[in-house]
Amino acid sequence: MPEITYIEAIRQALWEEMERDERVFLVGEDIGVYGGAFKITLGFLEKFGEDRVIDTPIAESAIVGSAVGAALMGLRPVVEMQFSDFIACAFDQIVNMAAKFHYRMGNSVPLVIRGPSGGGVHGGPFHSQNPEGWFVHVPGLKVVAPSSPYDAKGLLKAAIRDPDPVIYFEHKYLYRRIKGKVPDEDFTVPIGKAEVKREGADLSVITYGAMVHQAFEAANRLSAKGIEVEILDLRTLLPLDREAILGTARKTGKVVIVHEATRTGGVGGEVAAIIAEGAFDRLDGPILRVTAPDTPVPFTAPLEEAFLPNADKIVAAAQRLAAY
Amino acid sequence: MPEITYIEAIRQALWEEMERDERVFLVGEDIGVYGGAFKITLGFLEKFGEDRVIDTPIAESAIVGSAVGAALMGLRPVVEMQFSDFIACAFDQIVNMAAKFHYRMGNSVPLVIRGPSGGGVHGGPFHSQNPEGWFVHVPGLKVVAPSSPYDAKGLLKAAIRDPDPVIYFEHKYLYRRIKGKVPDEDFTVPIGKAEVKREGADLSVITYGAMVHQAFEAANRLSAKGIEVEILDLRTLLPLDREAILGTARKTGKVVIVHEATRTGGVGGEVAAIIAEGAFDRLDGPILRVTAPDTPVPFTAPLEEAFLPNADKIVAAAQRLAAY
Amino acid sequence: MNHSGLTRDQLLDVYYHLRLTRSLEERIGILYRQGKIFGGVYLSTGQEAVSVGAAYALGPGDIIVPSHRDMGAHLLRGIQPREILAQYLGRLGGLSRGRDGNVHYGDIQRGDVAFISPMADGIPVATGVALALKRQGKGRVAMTWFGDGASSRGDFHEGINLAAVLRVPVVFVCNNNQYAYSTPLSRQTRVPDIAARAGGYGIAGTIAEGNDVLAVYEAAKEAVERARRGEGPSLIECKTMRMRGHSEHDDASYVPRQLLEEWRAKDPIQGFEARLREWRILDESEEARITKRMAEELEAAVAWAEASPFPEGKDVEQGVYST
Amino acid sequence: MNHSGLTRDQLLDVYYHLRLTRSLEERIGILYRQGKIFGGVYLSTGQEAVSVGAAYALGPGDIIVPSHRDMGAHLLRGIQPREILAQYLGRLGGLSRGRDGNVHYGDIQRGDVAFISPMADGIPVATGVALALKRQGKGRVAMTWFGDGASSRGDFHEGINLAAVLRVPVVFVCNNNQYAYSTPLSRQTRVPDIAARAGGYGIAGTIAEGNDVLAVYEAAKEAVERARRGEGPSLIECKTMRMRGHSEHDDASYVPRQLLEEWRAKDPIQGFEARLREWRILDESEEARITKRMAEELEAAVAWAEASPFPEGKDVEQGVYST
Ligand SMILES: Cc1ncc(C[n+]2csc(CCOP(=O)(O)OP(=O)(O)O)c2C)c(N)n1
Ligand SMILES: Cc1ncc(C[n+]2csc(CCOP(=O)(O)OP(=O)(O)O)c2C)c(N)n1
Ligand SMILES: [Mg+2]
Ligand SMILES: [Mg+2]
Repeated sequence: MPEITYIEAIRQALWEEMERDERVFLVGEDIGVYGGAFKITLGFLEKFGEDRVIDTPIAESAIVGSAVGAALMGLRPVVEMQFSDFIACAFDQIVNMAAKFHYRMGNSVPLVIRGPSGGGVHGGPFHSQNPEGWFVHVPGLKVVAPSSPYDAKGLLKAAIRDPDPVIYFEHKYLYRRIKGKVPDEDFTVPIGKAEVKREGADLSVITYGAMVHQAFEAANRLSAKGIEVEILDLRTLLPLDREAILGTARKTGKVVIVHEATRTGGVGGEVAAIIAEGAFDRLDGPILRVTAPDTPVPFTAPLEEAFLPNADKIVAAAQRLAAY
Repeated sequence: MPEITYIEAIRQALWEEMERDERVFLVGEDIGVYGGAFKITLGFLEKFGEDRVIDTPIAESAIVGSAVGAALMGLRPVVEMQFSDFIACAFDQIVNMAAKFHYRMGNSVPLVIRGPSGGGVHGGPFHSQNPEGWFVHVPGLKVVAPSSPYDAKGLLKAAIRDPDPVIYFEHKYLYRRIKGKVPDEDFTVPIGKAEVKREGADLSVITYGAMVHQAFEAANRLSAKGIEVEILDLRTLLPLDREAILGTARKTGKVVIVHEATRTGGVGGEVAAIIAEGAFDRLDGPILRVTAPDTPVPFTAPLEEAFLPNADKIVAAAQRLAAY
Repeated sequence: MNHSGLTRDQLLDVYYHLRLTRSLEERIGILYRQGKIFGGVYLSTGQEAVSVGAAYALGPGDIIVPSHRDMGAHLLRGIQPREILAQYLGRLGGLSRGRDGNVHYGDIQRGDVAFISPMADGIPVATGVALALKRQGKGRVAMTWFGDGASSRGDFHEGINLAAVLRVPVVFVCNNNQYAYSTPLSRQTRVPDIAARAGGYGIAGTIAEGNDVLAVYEAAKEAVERARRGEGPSLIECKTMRMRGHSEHDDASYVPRQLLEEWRAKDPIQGFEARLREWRILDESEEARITKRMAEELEAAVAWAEASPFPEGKDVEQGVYST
Repeated sequence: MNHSGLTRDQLLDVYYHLRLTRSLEERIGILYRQGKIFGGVYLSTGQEAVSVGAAYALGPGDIIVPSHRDMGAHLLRGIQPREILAQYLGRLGGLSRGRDGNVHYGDIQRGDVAFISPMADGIPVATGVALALKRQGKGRVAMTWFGDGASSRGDFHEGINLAAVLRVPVVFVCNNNQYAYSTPLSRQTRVPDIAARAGGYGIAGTIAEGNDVLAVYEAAKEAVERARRGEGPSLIECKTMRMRGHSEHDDASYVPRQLLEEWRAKDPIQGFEARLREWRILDESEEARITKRMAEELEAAVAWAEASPFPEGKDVEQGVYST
């Protein structure tokens, strides 16, 4: 199996799905001639033409709204947000138009909205956000956030084939920093299924996205200290994989939830609530969260470093919990 | 102390704050000549004039954006969303412009955004939402949701006097359905402080807004069965009153969280996480949530009834938990 | 005989749909006052020609994205009065099966995209529908309606500009009924004509007498043909007047009575009726026949809708997702 | 001597700010290539006159809401080069004390509202600033800038329409530099002139030669005076060209070289310089003096900024709220 980067996995998923299904088309800012701010769609315009790789004005709300219209007509739009931060500009069309349509009228809206999210690249308050928490609170949407090239490719293909609106958050810090084995043949990663990425008996770290890698580093360090960490990569944030969450919580009895998004109102709260309700009898300690603090994402290196959760912070929390 | 309705309490708070501080002004759709969709500001235009009661075009994003501009210049805008559902149209200005300004630049944005939220009035998917969950995940905002005329008045006054952006969700079901004693003299209810609205030793119901009243009904019924329920009314959802939440959880050891908003990603998850982290050692049972299911708010009576949490559902959860 | 390119039967069909819209809405108003309908009731009384006239310019493969005062367009798409009544009554027979209320309906199968409340949200959606139609290359077009109030929202701007840039086949119809809830046009915008914005997008813009159903039809026909020819979007502004309250709970006391009187004299149905009589297309017996037919149909529709069951509470969680 | 109503000293002041903008930006570009600055670096090279010319029309009590290519306007408000450099370098001496980066700065105390990334978000904010200024009744005005790309966003439409309806004293300045990132104007809108939209809002609209600083100044002056007289907002479109990549990482290979050549010949600084020489306001020694003064100032500013400390990680949670 070839080793490819996370960003290449995303590119391949888009390319292959466009080849497989001519209903699939891309729409967004600077994705055609320029190939996208991160060059993911470079060469797509030449291959698939103007009808299927659509450069738009700066108009996030209309981009999403028009994608809903096209999706209702049977096409399969994949919207690129140049940065996930700008998804705020399309919020109304996403939560009121796209998310509620099927419940109201019974019609599918097969729409994907994808874009780079996350910090660690000195992007500052408007090019670093992790907006997934808002969308997890929107019935009718699905939300995914892959951590590996394999998942990135498999989840994007699954998202494009899914009949419902899927928000796909790719972590820009991972784009070119991680590589992983990805099979040549077609595959998907099912939406709604978490994956145990590392087995361990002592403590569970439940996380997703870029933080999976910090969790691995923490697990290695903790292993040296005799603490075996199980890492559950949620992969899909809506719908959450209750069974997998409860499974690992019941197995280890100790849970640290980790996400890069800010703490209050984040996905971590939901995960904690699921566990505190469904696995209470098997818990051997408090449920801890390691997250960014409740601030905008700061720009300068020392502040951003302090802001971002990392292996150190996970190790510290895990040691506290292990000792409980 | 006179007994007044919840809606009258809101009206009084606005009126008195406008009399007290001429920097305060109102801006929104149909609030002037018409007095607002719910007639809260009827008579304000005549009293305070066109400069301070500003009817706008249908442009939620510009209404909020311009309110931020005015706030930065030292005025104290109070924005009315005709229905809180339409706050989605102003999402970007709220989360990117208003919420982050102080952290970035050190300038206060004394802005209030208020509007009717909540179901129970056959408003359907677009006139019944409880959007608070989204904003609780936005550092830089404050979010309040009063349950009584007293809190409605006191919190609105506090919000208007607060130097930071406050989102004030008033529950339209309560507008004319509840009355309560409200002093004649000036008072505020501090933002960030929950209140124990009923003492009880056996079990805590942590809730806010319209659900406080369902919790009371449930508590009365449970009391007859020998279960004494403590009701903690959060009142402020951001920042949450950690101390009060942990206090009641530690006291009773059993917690049911109740909110009308849909379950996944709602405020209840955050409250559960705070308890599961900070009061784990004092818990005598799982943390339960009674919320709306993860669907848009349905229109027709039988569906909306099934959708809304109520005293029956709270009683059922409380009995299950009490028996744990 | 040929008026605006329409045959006698077509003219009578237009007339029938104007009448049906008004009667059905009146019936809904009665049900509301009887306490059988809850929530908003937004009627198009006195401005029916905007919806009927424009939608009449469409062919069977075209797609509409109506707003909240477009019952006429829905009816022309084949939506049945009984379905609309069941929608208002919250029954399973309604187009949203009780999930959504009143004007929030449509049916994709019949080329009718359901309305949602946030004003102007349908505009970008129509642009996207048109994008899909353009790709099919069959000359199909999209048409969407919105109010003068909606024209102030960002989605109006973004959606029309995007349509213009992509040159997709869509017709934007502004129902300028001079009020948005209590807000008069002068407080919505400094320009008297919403059509004046077309120039700023590089698309065709026209103003039509909104209470003259054939004028609306002609303007729409031209725009539809332009779209079919691949010449992109158009904006049609139809001048009319909202003759009732914003919703049925609203007495609209903020509207000058004289303005209403002026416009009452321009009632689109009476006006068209007079012309049909003049052209000897309609006589008293024909009119009586239509009135009778409609009354019977509506009674049957109400009975059907009232007999339609409510959804069951236990099903509340179904249908959020496709699977 | 009097050109565009400006004195000799004022003309030299305009020239100085054009030069300072370019030099400071060049210095920032160097620091970026030296790896000392991270993230986006959006320069206004070749279009400095839009920001400088328009801002020069303002008085001390006026308020600006600049966009990301408006260093000239910031400098005219009294923002110091060293503060801007420290901002880019993420130091405590920067205007956001390291919290935000690069172009995301301002200072309310000096009448300069900090920019945020989402394009066009500043437009409604400027409307609100103007609303507050109008209430003061002292004839103060607000001015805001935005790009051709930003003009496609809903907030452009909502913000300008709201300003028009409320008739507040604000000047909207469009920097039409023909590209939005890689997107050419023809893909942003079907109209060649953004100013064409003014008519759709019932406000004054003008087109100015964006590379002629006095032309921009004159157009802005007229709009500012109109605003001061209580005659409401204006839209000024300044035709210019983005001469570098969108950000410094971008080689802008999608821009036709010839287009760049054409515009290079219209460089706003060279052009103004030539006129000042012609008018005998600037001679070689004066120019050398300015060059030298600027170089010294900038070196001192860089040294100051590099000496400014970084914020400490432990303070990351401070300052989210006012109290
Ligand atoms: C974004 C948004 N804001 C506010 C409302 C509340 N509202 C419903 S209809 C209406 C007035 C609409 O006026 P117009 O667009 O002129 O349509 P009309 O009712 O006159 O046909 C308002 C303010 C809404 N539906 N959507
Ligand atoms: C709402 C939004 N979408 C996308 C972006 C990403 N982006 C940053 S600048 C830019 C182009 C802006 O073009 P224009 O407004 O013409 O300004 P210019 O850079 O040419 O001065 C884009 C797409 C953004 N900042 N905001
Ligand atoms: Mg109207
Ligand atoms: Mg540009």
